[in-house]
Amino acid sequence: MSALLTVEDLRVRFPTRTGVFEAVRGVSFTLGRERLGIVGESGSGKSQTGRAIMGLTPPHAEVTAKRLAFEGIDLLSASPKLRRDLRGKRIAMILQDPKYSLNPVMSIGRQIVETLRRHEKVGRAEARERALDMLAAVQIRDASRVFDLYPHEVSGGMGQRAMIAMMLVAGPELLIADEPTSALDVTVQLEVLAILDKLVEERGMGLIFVSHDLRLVSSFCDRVLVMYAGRIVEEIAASELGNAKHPYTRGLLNCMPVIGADRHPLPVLDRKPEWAL
Amino acid sequence: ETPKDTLVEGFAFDDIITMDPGEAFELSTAEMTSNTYSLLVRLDLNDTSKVVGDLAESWTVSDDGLTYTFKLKSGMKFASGNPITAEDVAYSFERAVKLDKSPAFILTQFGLTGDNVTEKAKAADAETFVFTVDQPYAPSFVLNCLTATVASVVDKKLVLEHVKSVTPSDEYKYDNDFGNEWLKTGYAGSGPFKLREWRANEVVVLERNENFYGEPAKLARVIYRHMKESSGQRLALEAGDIDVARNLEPGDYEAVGKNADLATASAPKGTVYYISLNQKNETLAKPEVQQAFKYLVDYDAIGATLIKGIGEIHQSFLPKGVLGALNENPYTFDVAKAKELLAKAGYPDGFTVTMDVRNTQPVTGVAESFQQTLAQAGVKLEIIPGDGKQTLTKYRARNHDMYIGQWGMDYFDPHSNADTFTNNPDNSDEGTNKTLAWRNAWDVPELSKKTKDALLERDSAKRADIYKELQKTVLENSPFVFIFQQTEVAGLRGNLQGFKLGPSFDTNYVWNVSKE
Amino acid sequence: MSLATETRPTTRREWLLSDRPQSRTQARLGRAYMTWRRFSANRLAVLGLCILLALVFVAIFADALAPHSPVIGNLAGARLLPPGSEGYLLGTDDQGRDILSRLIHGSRLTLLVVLLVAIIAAPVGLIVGAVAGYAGGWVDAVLMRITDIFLAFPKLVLALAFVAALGPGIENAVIAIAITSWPPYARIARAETLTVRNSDYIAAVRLMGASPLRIVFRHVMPMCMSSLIVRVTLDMAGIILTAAGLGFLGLGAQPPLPEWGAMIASGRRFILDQWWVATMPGIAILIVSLGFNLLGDGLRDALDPRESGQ
Amino acid sequence: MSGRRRARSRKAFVAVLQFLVVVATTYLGLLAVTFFIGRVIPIDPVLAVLGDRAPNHVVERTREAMGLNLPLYQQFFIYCRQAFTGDFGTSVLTTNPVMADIRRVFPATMELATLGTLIGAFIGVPLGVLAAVKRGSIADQVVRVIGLVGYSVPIFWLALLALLVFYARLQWVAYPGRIDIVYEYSFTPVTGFYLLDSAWQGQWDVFRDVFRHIILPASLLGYFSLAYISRMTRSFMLNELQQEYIVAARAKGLSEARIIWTHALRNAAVPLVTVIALSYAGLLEGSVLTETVFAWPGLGLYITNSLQNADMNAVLGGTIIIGSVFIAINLLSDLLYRTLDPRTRAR
Amino acid sequence: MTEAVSVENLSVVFDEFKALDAVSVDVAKGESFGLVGESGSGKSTLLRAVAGLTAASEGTIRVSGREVRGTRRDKAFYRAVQMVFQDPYGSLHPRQTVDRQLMEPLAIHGIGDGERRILKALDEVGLGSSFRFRYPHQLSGGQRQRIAIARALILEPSILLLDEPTSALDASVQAEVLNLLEEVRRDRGLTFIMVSHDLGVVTHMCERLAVMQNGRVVERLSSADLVAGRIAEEYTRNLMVASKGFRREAVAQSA
Ligand SMILES: Nc1ncnc2c1ncn2[C@@H]1O[C@H](COP(=O)(O)OP(=O)(O)OP(=O)(O)O)[C@@H](O)[C@H]1O
Ligand SMILES: Nc1ncnc2c1ncn2[C@@H]1O[C@H](COP(=O)(O)OP(=O)(O)OP(=O)(O)O)[C@@H](O)[C@H]1O
Ligand SMILES: [Mg+2]
Ligand SMILES: [Mg+2]
Repeated sequence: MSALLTVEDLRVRFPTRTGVFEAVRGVSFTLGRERLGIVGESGSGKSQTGRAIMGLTPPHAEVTAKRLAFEGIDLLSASPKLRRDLRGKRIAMILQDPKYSLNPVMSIGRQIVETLRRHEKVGRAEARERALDMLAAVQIRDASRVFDLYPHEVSGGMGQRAMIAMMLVAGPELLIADEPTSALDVTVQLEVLAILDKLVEERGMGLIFVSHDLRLVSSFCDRVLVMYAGRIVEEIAASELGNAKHPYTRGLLNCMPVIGADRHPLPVLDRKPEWAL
Repeated sequence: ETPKDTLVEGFAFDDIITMDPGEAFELSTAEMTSNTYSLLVRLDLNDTSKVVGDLAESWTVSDDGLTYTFKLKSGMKFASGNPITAEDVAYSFERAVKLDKSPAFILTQFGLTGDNVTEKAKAADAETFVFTVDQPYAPSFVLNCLTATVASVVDKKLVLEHVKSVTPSDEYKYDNDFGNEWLKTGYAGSGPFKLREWRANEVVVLERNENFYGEPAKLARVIYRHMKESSGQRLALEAGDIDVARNLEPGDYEAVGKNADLATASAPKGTVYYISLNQKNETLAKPEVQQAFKYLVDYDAIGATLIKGIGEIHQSFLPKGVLGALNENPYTFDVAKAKELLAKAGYPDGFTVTMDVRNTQPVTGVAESFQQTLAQAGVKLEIIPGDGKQTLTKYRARNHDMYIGQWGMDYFDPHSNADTFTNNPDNSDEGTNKTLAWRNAWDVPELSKKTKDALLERDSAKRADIYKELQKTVLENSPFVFIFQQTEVAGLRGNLQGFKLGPSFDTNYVWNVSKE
Repeated sequence: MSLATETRPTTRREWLLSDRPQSRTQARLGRAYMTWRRFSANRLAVLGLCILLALVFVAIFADALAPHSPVIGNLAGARLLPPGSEGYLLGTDDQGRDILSRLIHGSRLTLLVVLLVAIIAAPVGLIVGAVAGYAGGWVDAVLMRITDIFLAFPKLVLALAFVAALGPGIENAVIAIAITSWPPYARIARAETLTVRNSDYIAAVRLMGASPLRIVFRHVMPMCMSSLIVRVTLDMAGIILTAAGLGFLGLGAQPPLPEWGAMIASGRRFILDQWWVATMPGIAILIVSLGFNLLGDGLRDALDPRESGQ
Repeated sequence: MSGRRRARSRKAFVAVLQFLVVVATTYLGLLAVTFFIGRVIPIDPVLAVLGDRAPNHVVERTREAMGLNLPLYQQFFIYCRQAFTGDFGTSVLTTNPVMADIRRVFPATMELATLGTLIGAFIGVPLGVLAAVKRGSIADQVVRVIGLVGYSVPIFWLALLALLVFYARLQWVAYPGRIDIVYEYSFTPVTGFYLLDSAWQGQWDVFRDVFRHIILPASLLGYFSLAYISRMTRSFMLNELQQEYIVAARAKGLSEARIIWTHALRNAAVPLVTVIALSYAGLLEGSVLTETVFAWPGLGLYITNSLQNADMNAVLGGTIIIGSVFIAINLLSDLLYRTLDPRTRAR
Repeated sequence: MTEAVSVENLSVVFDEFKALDAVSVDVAKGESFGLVGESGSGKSTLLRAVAGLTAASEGTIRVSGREVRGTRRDKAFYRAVQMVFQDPYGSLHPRQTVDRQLMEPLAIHGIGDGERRILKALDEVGLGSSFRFRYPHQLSGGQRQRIAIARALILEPSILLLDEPTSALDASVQAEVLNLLEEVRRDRGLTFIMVSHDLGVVTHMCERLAVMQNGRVVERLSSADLVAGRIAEEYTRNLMVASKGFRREAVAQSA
């Protein structure tokens, strides 16, 4: 399997008043046309990893890597123009929270069309057609109505799907989905996952699925990276999750209440300082 | 550059509230009225103790001194084209008296009332106007009063076309307004210029009256542009956007004088600036205090700085140029003397007192200077600044301690000032005659009587003497500290000819002005 | 899990910056210190603060600093001298008074005006706005109507009218300016209140059984404070200018008080030839209001809840 | 369905009613405050009618004729009745009906304020955007200082200096007033907005002259509002640029320019509209001081003048106009807010 | 048996939108009762109506047998009923130290002995006194939620309303908070009404639960029934399926 994305020793540093804070500390992995899950607790650097790949790290932060390549293009040395051209067209990212990630004063349709017209020379009418198709593809029933709605007029689930549509409309080869379902109801969550799943299956897209829900990731992805304090502490095939070695991974798996299991009190995670080393 | 046939003056005329000569009593209006309306007689600019005929060809005074008969020139027309007759004169008097607005007293003091005015001021024939007074006044007094703008002659026929009917009431017994409402902004005169338009605080436009009976005005148009700031006027004058700057302050006036492109004009005016002491205040009622204050004005410094060019030190109440004016300035700045007087009055350490000051120059500057010089004698002066109307309201209600003000003559006769400064027939709070003496609660029965007597002295020289005496008394002993007499100044473009300021506000004629 | 590579701080700093304060004082000081650090990192803001400290210093020691009397001049001998004349660094005015000395003494008036206005207007606005916003309903309607009326009223007219009614004098000018400047504060406070009013922490306090008054005063108002403080410091410049405007129109401080606006007003007559008479106080006002503005800007950044909430 | 529509129309009706109540109470409040001011200022209103030099008996007579001897509540009642019939009486200062005066002075102020705000907005907004985008850079500091100075300088002082430089020395602009005296009678304004009128009538020389007159005071007011507008723009833009949707826009590969001008500014425009509207309303109140310096026959000067003469009819008229403008601008900015921000739009 | 909380036919209307539609719920003393349902189904609204933070338009609410009306409650009520909110970042006053926030209820109810009680409360929720003078922004989400719980407990209430107390927290932290809640309930014999959208959490914590949808209670059942699949309503079953994670087959079926 040819690697779509190669990440080697990725680091993201934030200068702060109390010194330099390293949010991502040497993350390495490769990605083919598969579903890769990244899990970890809040603040473990999942989003920052995704953003570094996109080139969306805040300007004052510093991103370094031994190698950060997408289909042979070295992303770190690429010109800003080239990176802009890649973004949205070949690499796309679904942001964490649809409520804040959609421009509140632009209709959903316009935001989708905007992506399309940025990357392809298409006429207004055609762009609209394709945006409507995309909305339908993400299981939005009344696409032409939703097209003209504003973000505040749709539910969280619909907003998330609109976001997906916006990012997929230009047909990216790599999709980074940053907790695409955390804002959603359990029932809606599954629908969204199904859409992503279909894309990987049918289009051969590479997917990085970021989440803190280990159970969800394990049931959805092919491979899972477990992050802790900016590092990958364990990489494991999803099916092998039950045999995870790292105590952090095991702890995470363990501490969730399970329907039908009677565990009082719940086992809690006993964080060891050496994990962060 | 202003047009060749137009005179543009920068002029602060925010006091204008009406253009009706029977009603207007403001200084700025006086200039407009005197250029646009005719009078029976006008002040003789060559000798301001005399008058010359305007509409009147000649006049006679009966031996008993009660009847004045005016013979009008013939063939004169109003700007409207209507002929000017004695009927118009009589009507003008009638409407002024019946309207009874601010300036009406100038006529009614001769015994005219709404009931008798048609008898006492009437047309004997088309060219003869007869005016009967109630006492044998000095003819100079009567004639001087007739030079006031309230005696301007209006076009009866034209006015009657614009009268508005009103319901008579207790305050106003007549069934029409004698065209007052229309004349506030309208025009019905016969002067060298006609009033084309007045927009409050913006512009007054005069245009040449082609029907004028005398020598026609040289320029086709005169525009007064309201500009409040001296510096603004000067800038506009220097740039040539106005031809005349009328409200220059000393510094700007001096600078204009130095500019080769510009010229200046000046004339002493019948306005005196004074500080008055309310006699209701026991401290200020003491003669020594009053005198001490007269020693505590730094006349020389003020004369050389604050009012340089725009005023002249003058310590008596009759301005120079008026019959009987006293030209003595005995007081000088003398702290030691003042302290001595204060000690005698029982205030060796001074006292605290307030003064209401309107926030315009030069009074504020003078007040501040006075404040500093008073302090040298231990008197603490608190200045209460206020807008004009505000300080005046307080002054009129006799609620002040001290007041710094100016007094411009109501008409060009010594009685105008004598009456206000030395006549106080009833010092009660109600008062019958609220003169300045009354406002300062200065109760002086003898002086009041003397003032009255002067009116009936028909010999001008003797009359002048009485006024001199009055002035001396006031100079020595009165709650009035006279400081200076105003000099009106103007900055002119160099190409202006014939611009002259008169001795009073109703003699600033513009019809002789021309441009090169 | 945060891994900060950090140079070893001095102990006092460490104490102040401690994540785990041991006492109320330490917590409060720590917070103040953090704010101060954010503030002092902003050079312009520090400049603003320095200007104001200098102003306070000058005001306190005016008597010692001023070379001449601010009120007694030499009309005959030293009138309208240009800057740099002997003994008169900034020249003299039309009464022959030393402009520098007048500026120095005038700083007291300026301080007095801004402090009094801030003390009157800000709390009035804060209370009105917070009460209106929290109470809602007709209380809100009535209070905001009154606020709107005052907002809709031409400001300078209102101030002029009040000065006229109360009589001139610096105190009355202060009251007049305060009366015209509280409505915007009320609006800010109300807007802020509306955002916190439905928050969970206010609900929590309500659930404790706190009375509405207690909630407004102890819980809501502190939330409005920082935006209000910022706004007030920014408005200080405007207040000085309004006071100057009143002085310019001849109302405000009584002569011969060296109020800066009145100084400009009386100096403007000489602007063409003796430029310094009006320019010096103009520059003084400019510098001080610049100081307040810089301070306000700095405070805005320093008190920004987004940053302190990290 | 029809029930829904009825509910909606009832809601609209309530909204209109509420608006009317707001307007009415605001007017009543303005009326009461003005009346109150008229009674408390220690200026005898009779003096305004008669001038400074009126003799005593005339003053007394006039006082009675003006009803000033009536009890206060009666005076207030008469006053309200008059005002509510839309009759603000005549101004004693100008002898014109107050409404006629306002029709004259208000356009002067409005023209000045409009031009000032346009200048302020067209320069201030881009400056603010620039400062926000280049936060912390030299450009940011420069914009900040320009703004701060504009905010801190006494405007009348700056006006005098500007007059000195641009009129007296450089002769670039014209002074005083709104139009040169030469055109006083060759040009008849229709709306009172001289720029519009002269352009409409094709009198381009007049237009040039009017422009030369208005540009300096308008620039000064513009500078003043620029200071405020650029500063608010900066802070709104900073706020928007931190938002997550900006990251999303970047993720789509949009160019920075498009992100700034279409996405961020479009959102910042929502609160900015209110800021600009309020600053406009502030200028419309009439900048008395600027009007004084430039001899500009505007509303601010008119009201101040009237107030100082206790010409309360005129003060009331002016106040009501300003109140109306305030209400109108508030309403307008509300509407604009609504069109700009779909969140506040009813579905 | 007197119910700790009894709600009958409760309706809450916001601008013509029925957030609660004739909901009836009875919670016995000492019981732990769960409310589940999708977002917007009215779970929080129900709790807020009981607490008096939202006015009910119809129906009755009884707390410990006494009826309460409107949004007014007496002091006794506040001492008996307390609430923990969903968002740990929004439920603490950002400008007050932990100390002050814990002090506030004591001050309001005029309870002395603040020092000791605060230390005890902090101790109870597993935070040392070193946290006492911190500001909320100096705390992690889990710590904040503990403080919120400490604040609710400091008045020693008998009924605790829990509005998704862990949904904003990490799974690992969630476990700690849930353990803490269980512990205090056991120690003090509290009555819980707990809202969650996570069936796992609810079955773990509660004996009985109600499933809500669109402002109505669609089903009431015990945790045991749920676990055993004794479910009557289709909607509840969907919830149940969804909470078991992603299953390609399941999705394929439903699609
Ligand atoms: N702009 C920034 N400046 C400083 N630190 C930052 C910044 N953005 C993020 N961080 C820090 O980087 C770390 C990693 O953040 P990241 O957003 O990747 O976490 P995450 O794993 O996505 O967590 P979550 O599940 O809460 O989204 C966090 O500790 C965060 O505080
Ligand atoms: N103050 C309010 N005004 C108007 N509508 C409201 C208000 N509060 C809640 N609602 C609406 O009532 C409905 C129920 O809200 P509620 O917060 O009770 O839901 P929930 O079940 O707690 O959802 P979540 O799981 O998202 O917290 C929602 O549709 C919500 O939009
Ligand atoms: Mg994240
Ligand atoms: Mg909820």
